[in-house]
Amino acid sequence: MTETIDQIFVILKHWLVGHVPTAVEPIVSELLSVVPIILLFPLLFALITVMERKGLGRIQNRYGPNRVGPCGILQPIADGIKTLTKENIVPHSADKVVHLLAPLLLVMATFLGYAVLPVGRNMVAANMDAGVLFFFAVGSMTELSVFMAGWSSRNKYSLLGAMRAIAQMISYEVPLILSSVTVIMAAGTLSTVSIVEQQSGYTGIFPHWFVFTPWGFAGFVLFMIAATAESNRSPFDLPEGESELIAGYYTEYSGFKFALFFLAEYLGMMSISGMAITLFLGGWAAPLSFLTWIPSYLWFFGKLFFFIAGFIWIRGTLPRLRMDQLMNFAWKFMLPMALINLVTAGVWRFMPTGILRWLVCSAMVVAPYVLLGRGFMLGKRLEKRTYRFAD
Amino acid sequence: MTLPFTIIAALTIAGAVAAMSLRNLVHCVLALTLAFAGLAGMYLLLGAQFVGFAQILVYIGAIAILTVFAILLTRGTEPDAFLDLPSAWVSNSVIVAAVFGVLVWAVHSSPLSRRTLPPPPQITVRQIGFALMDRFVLPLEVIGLLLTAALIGAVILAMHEKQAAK
Amino acid sequence: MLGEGIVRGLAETARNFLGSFVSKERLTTVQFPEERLPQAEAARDFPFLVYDGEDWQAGMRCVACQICEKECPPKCIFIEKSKDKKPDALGRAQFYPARFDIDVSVCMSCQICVEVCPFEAIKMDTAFELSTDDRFGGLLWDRQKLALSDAHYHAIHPTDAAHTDELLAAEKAKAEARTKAAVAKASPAPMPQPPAPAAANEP
Amino acid sequence: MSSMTETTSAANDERSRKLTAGISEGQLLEVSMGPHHPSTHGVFRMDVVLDGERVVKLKPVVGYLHRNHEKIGENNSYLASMPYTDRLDYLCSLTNNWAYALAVETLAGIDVPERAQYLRVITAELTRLQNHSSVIGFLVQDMGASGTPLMYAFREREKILDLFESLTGSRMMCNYMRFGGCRIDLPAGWLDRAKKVVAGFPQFLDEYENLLGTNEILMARTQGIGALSRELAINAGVTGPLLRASGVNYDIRKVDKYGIYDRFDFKVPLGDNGDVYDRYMIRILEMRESIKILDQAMCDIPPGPIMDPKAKIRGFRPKAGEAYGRIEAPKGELGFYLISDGSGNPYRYRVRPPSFVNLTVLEDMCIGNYIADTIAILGSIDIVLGEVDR
Amino acid sequence: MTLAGYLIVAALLFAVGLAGALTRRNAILVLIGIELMLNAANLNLIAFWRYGRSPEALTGVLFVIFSIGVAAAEAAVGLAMIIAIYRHYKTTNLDYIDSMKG
Repeated sequence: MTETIDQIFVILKHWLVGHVPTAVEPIVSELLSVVPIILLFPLLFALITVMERKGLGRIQNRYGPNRVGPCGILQPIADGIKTLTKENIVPHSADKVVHLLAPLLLVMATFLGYAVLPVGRNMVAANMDAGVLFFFAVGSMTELSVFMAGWSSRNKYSLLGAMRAIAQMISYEVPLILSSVTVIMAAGTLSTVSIVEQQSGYTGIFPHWFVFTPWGFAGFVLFMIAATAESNRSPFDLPEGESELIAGYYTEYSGFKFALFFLAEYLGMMSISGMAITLFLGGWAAPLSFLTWIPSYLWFFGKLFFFIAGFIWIRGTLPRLRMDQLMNFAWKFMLPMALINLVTAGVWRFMPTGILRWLVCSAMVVAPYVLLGRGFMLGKRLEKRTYRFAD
Repeated sequence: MTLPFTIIAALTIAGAVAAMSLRNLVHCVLALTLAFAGLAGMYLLLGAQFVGFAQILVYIGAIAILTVFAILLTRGTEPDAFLDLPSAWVSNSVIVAAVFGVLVWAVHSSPLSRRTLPPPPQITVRQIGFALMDRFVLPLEVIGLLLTAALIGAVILAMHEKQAAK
Repeated sequence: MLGEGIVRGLAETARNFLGSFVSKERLTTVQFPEERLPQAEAARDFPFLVYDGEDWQAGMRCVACQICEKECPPKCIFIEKSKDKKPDALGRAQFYPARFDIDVSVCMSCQICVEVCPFEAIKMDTAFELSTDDRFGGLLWDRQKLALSDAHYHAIHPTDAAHTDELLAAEKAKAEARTKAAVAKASPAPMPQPPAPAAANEP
Repeated sequence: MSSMTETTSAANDERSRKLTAGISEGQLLEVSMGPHHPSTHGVFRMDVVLDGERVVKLKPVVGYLHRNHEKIGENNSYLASMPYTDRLDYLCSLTNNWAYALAVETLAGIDVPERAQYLRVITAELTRLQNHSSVIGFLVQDMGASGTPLMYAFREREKILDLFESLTGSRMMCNYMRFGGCRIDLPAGWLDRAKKVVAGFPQFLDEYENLLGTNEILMARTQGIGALSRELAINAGVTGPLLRASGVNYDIRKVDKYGIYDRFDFKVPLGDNGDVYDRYMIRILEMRESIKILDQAMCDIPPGPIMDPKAKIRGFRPKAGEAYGRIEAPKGELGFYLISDGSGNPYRYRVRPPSFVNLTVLEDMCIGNYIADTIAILGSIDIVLGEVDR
Repeated sequence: MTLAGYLIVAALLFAVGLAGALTRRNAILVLIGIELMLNAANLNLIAFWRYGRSPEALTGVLFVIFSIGVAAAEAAVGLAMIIAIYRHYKTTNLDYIDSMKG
């Protein structure tokens, strides 16, 4: 029974595919994998926007939207109608074609990433042998659409925002990929499905997630920091830094195209969270062995919501970095840490199991963190100051 | 198998031609990415998944972006003039036509070119990895060295001449 | 250690997040159209003209002295003095405003008209939802629209109104005493000039 | 503009020239930030020339909100200018009232009764609390903190505004002070409510410091940014928290001891670096000192009249002469200079707005910094365009 | 699908790249043309690998991987040079950058 509920969508798909003529079977099968993704994640996006606004509201001691529908849950529909009915303004001197293509390409590229995310047991749109590589490859395509958006608007703020976005995305792609390489090293595969399968075992009641190793934890933290930067979320939201660049690369977009950028941002956030879950948090695997009766896809989406909540929490707390600090952080802190972590993963792989392995690897991660962090603070002479008082 | 190939081939060629003939440099690069994407599609058609993704990652994710950066840094967005000497036009066309002719002739005259698609080989990324670490480890190291050298060289070349700060 | 301050900040926002569900201190939002805060007694929005009794025209305290018109900082009061006189609350013959308009869109609610009025005739109202779709006429209030009863004044500013009543009663008593004295002296007519309080120097 | 600002302007032009030397014209990006820009705090424009992200030239352009404040003051009676002062720095109408009342009182030689003095101190220090809290909120908001610190600041500010409303009838345009005292006395229970609000304020400050005080990002964004040297601060006539963050011990509450400030025990916090972080912290520390003053004032406030009986509401005509009244407004030295020719209107009415004078050093602080720093520096100056443009 | 199809596409790409590299005057476009020619060669390599006798040896694939690596290095250095040249000459037009008389 548990098995059936867990596999219900897979069974449903096979049943549906069995009813169509053999000639169109592969196409129908593909469609049945793709359409749910295209329907489900925008729905999730709608849910997340209201969740974010309410969450931020609560963090800021406000209610957040609470007028449309019960508890404001229908707010996204109101927002959607608003953006859809708004006038589509294209600047006179804009490069019209590129201006139009940019948001479409961006959304397309972010959707592509979902193809390799296993959202449940046997639930992946494309089980590719080089899944992780595919994910990062399509992820890198978003940079180009961001550039297209910024450049085609013929607006200085847009261009500055696009340049910032690209510089930031390229810089943080390095630690992002390097920190996921540790997992690839440990798993010995690039396929997302096998990576999750390797983490689905249990010792006692505890799962074999990669995050529960020193290198895995460090890699996870690095990955999440880089992921925040990749998805342009606070505190790395410089490309759209409202107080500096109005709205960055999408300053000149309005109406539905603006909504597409919004959609792409959240889709990107979700897909990269999904990748983090896949790589470090055991994908659809249950966190404790006696909880495996809960369907795998629920675990995946539960973890996804957990991540989104984290993103919202961080956004509600931190101020934004500055461009040069962002770059310094990427190249002088994240990159060395990711490289050290890579070595740590190697050491972990070749040391015998035991407490010594834990100690050595933890020290290998923590010591550079403390040293680099201190150097970072001292180098900038950042400190809490004391003040004198005059009568 | 022919329809996807035709579409992708058409897109690739169209992208390449546009990249070489449009006046606005940024448009050229955008068209170029289309050609690169088409090529990646061809690699996928040919069963070279890893290379296809690497092509997207490196060419679209890095080289195209690098090129637009260079264009913006050199203020090259204003339309670029074609070579306007008629003699050069003629000589260039002749060269290109000759090269193309020779290539097509070679392709057509070879019996190899009429070979049909063999059954797809079972290639995994794992095998590529083993090959890289085993038989091709020396080229890999050389490439690593080359990339490092290129990285440093590019930084030094593009650095401000007066002060090192960005 | 790097990240310490960030973690502390995260803890603080988490505390506020949870606190907003339990503590009214943290979640101070008042959901306006349904919930309304009681207005402070001192609240002031736009001026109105006080009248005594039932009939707004008969009971209007304003004698069209035009001090407020002169003192109004944004000059949003327009007064036209009447040609004839009519008896006021004390029974004395007074001018009355033939026209008394306030352009509420210009008024800045400073209350100076109230302070300078020697007759306690103009006071501040507390009504604030005044939007109108008439751009020009809608916020130009004439004397009929401006006239509100003394009872209304008592309802919105009880303390102030009581104080005003005291002042007026004192004045009335003084006036009556003077009338009596005048009657006793059998002088022809009461003083037409009202006994202006304290410092009613001419402007 | 005075000659002093012109010389610093020339020096800034020289710095701009140095920074742009060797960079071709096409490499520079000229951005007009404002007048409608999310973080210029109103309609303020900065003509910024950027080399990449670095500001190489910056010219502030003011005047979009100019509304003839001084000329209106000269054509209105003395009293009629009082509500207009509310609209100068619309965050701190009570201190504006006080400065103007002080000037007129000096001009006409009016005394202020004891209780009114205490009322003025209490309302002014409450104003300082709400101004500083919202300023640090805006500052961090400008640095991208998506509203949280600002909302906390507003939560506290709201409580103070409620107090203002129940006292003066208006939340922001208080129009409370009169020549020779205050308009109305405290309503029943007001003092207890105020005591409660003030007692809760340190908790908010602690919360704020927990939230951001040791935040690495905030420190990285503010420490060493926009440092204003002691000399330049003095030469440019900068006042207020800006000046004290640069280490100059100059607080008019201490220097002039106007009102009854000599009766209270409080200290003046001083910074050593004069950067954005110092200005941020100085404001927090000043709030703590203000709380001390408030505690003392609300304890000691005596009963009594709130208006000088000699003061006239109608037909106020001070004798011919001139007077300058200045106070330590939350933003710096706010002064009103009045010349009377004996008539009902001032002959000359002049405002010395702290934000405007403090804004003159913007260019000095921004050149050579990043564009994101410009926003932080502008936020740390604490300008209100109603006061800058008048 | 025969091998010839891929080879013809590669030849076309090569010709287009060559034409561009010869005709265009902007240094960046010349670089793009060269990239295109390199890609044509890559396509050839992959096609030959796929239609070859022993695809298990992976020679073609690895060749292309190395070639992509080299192309990345080439693009980085080339563009850096173009930027440096632009900074010196204030142009990227090759007609004006001929002080070496090459």
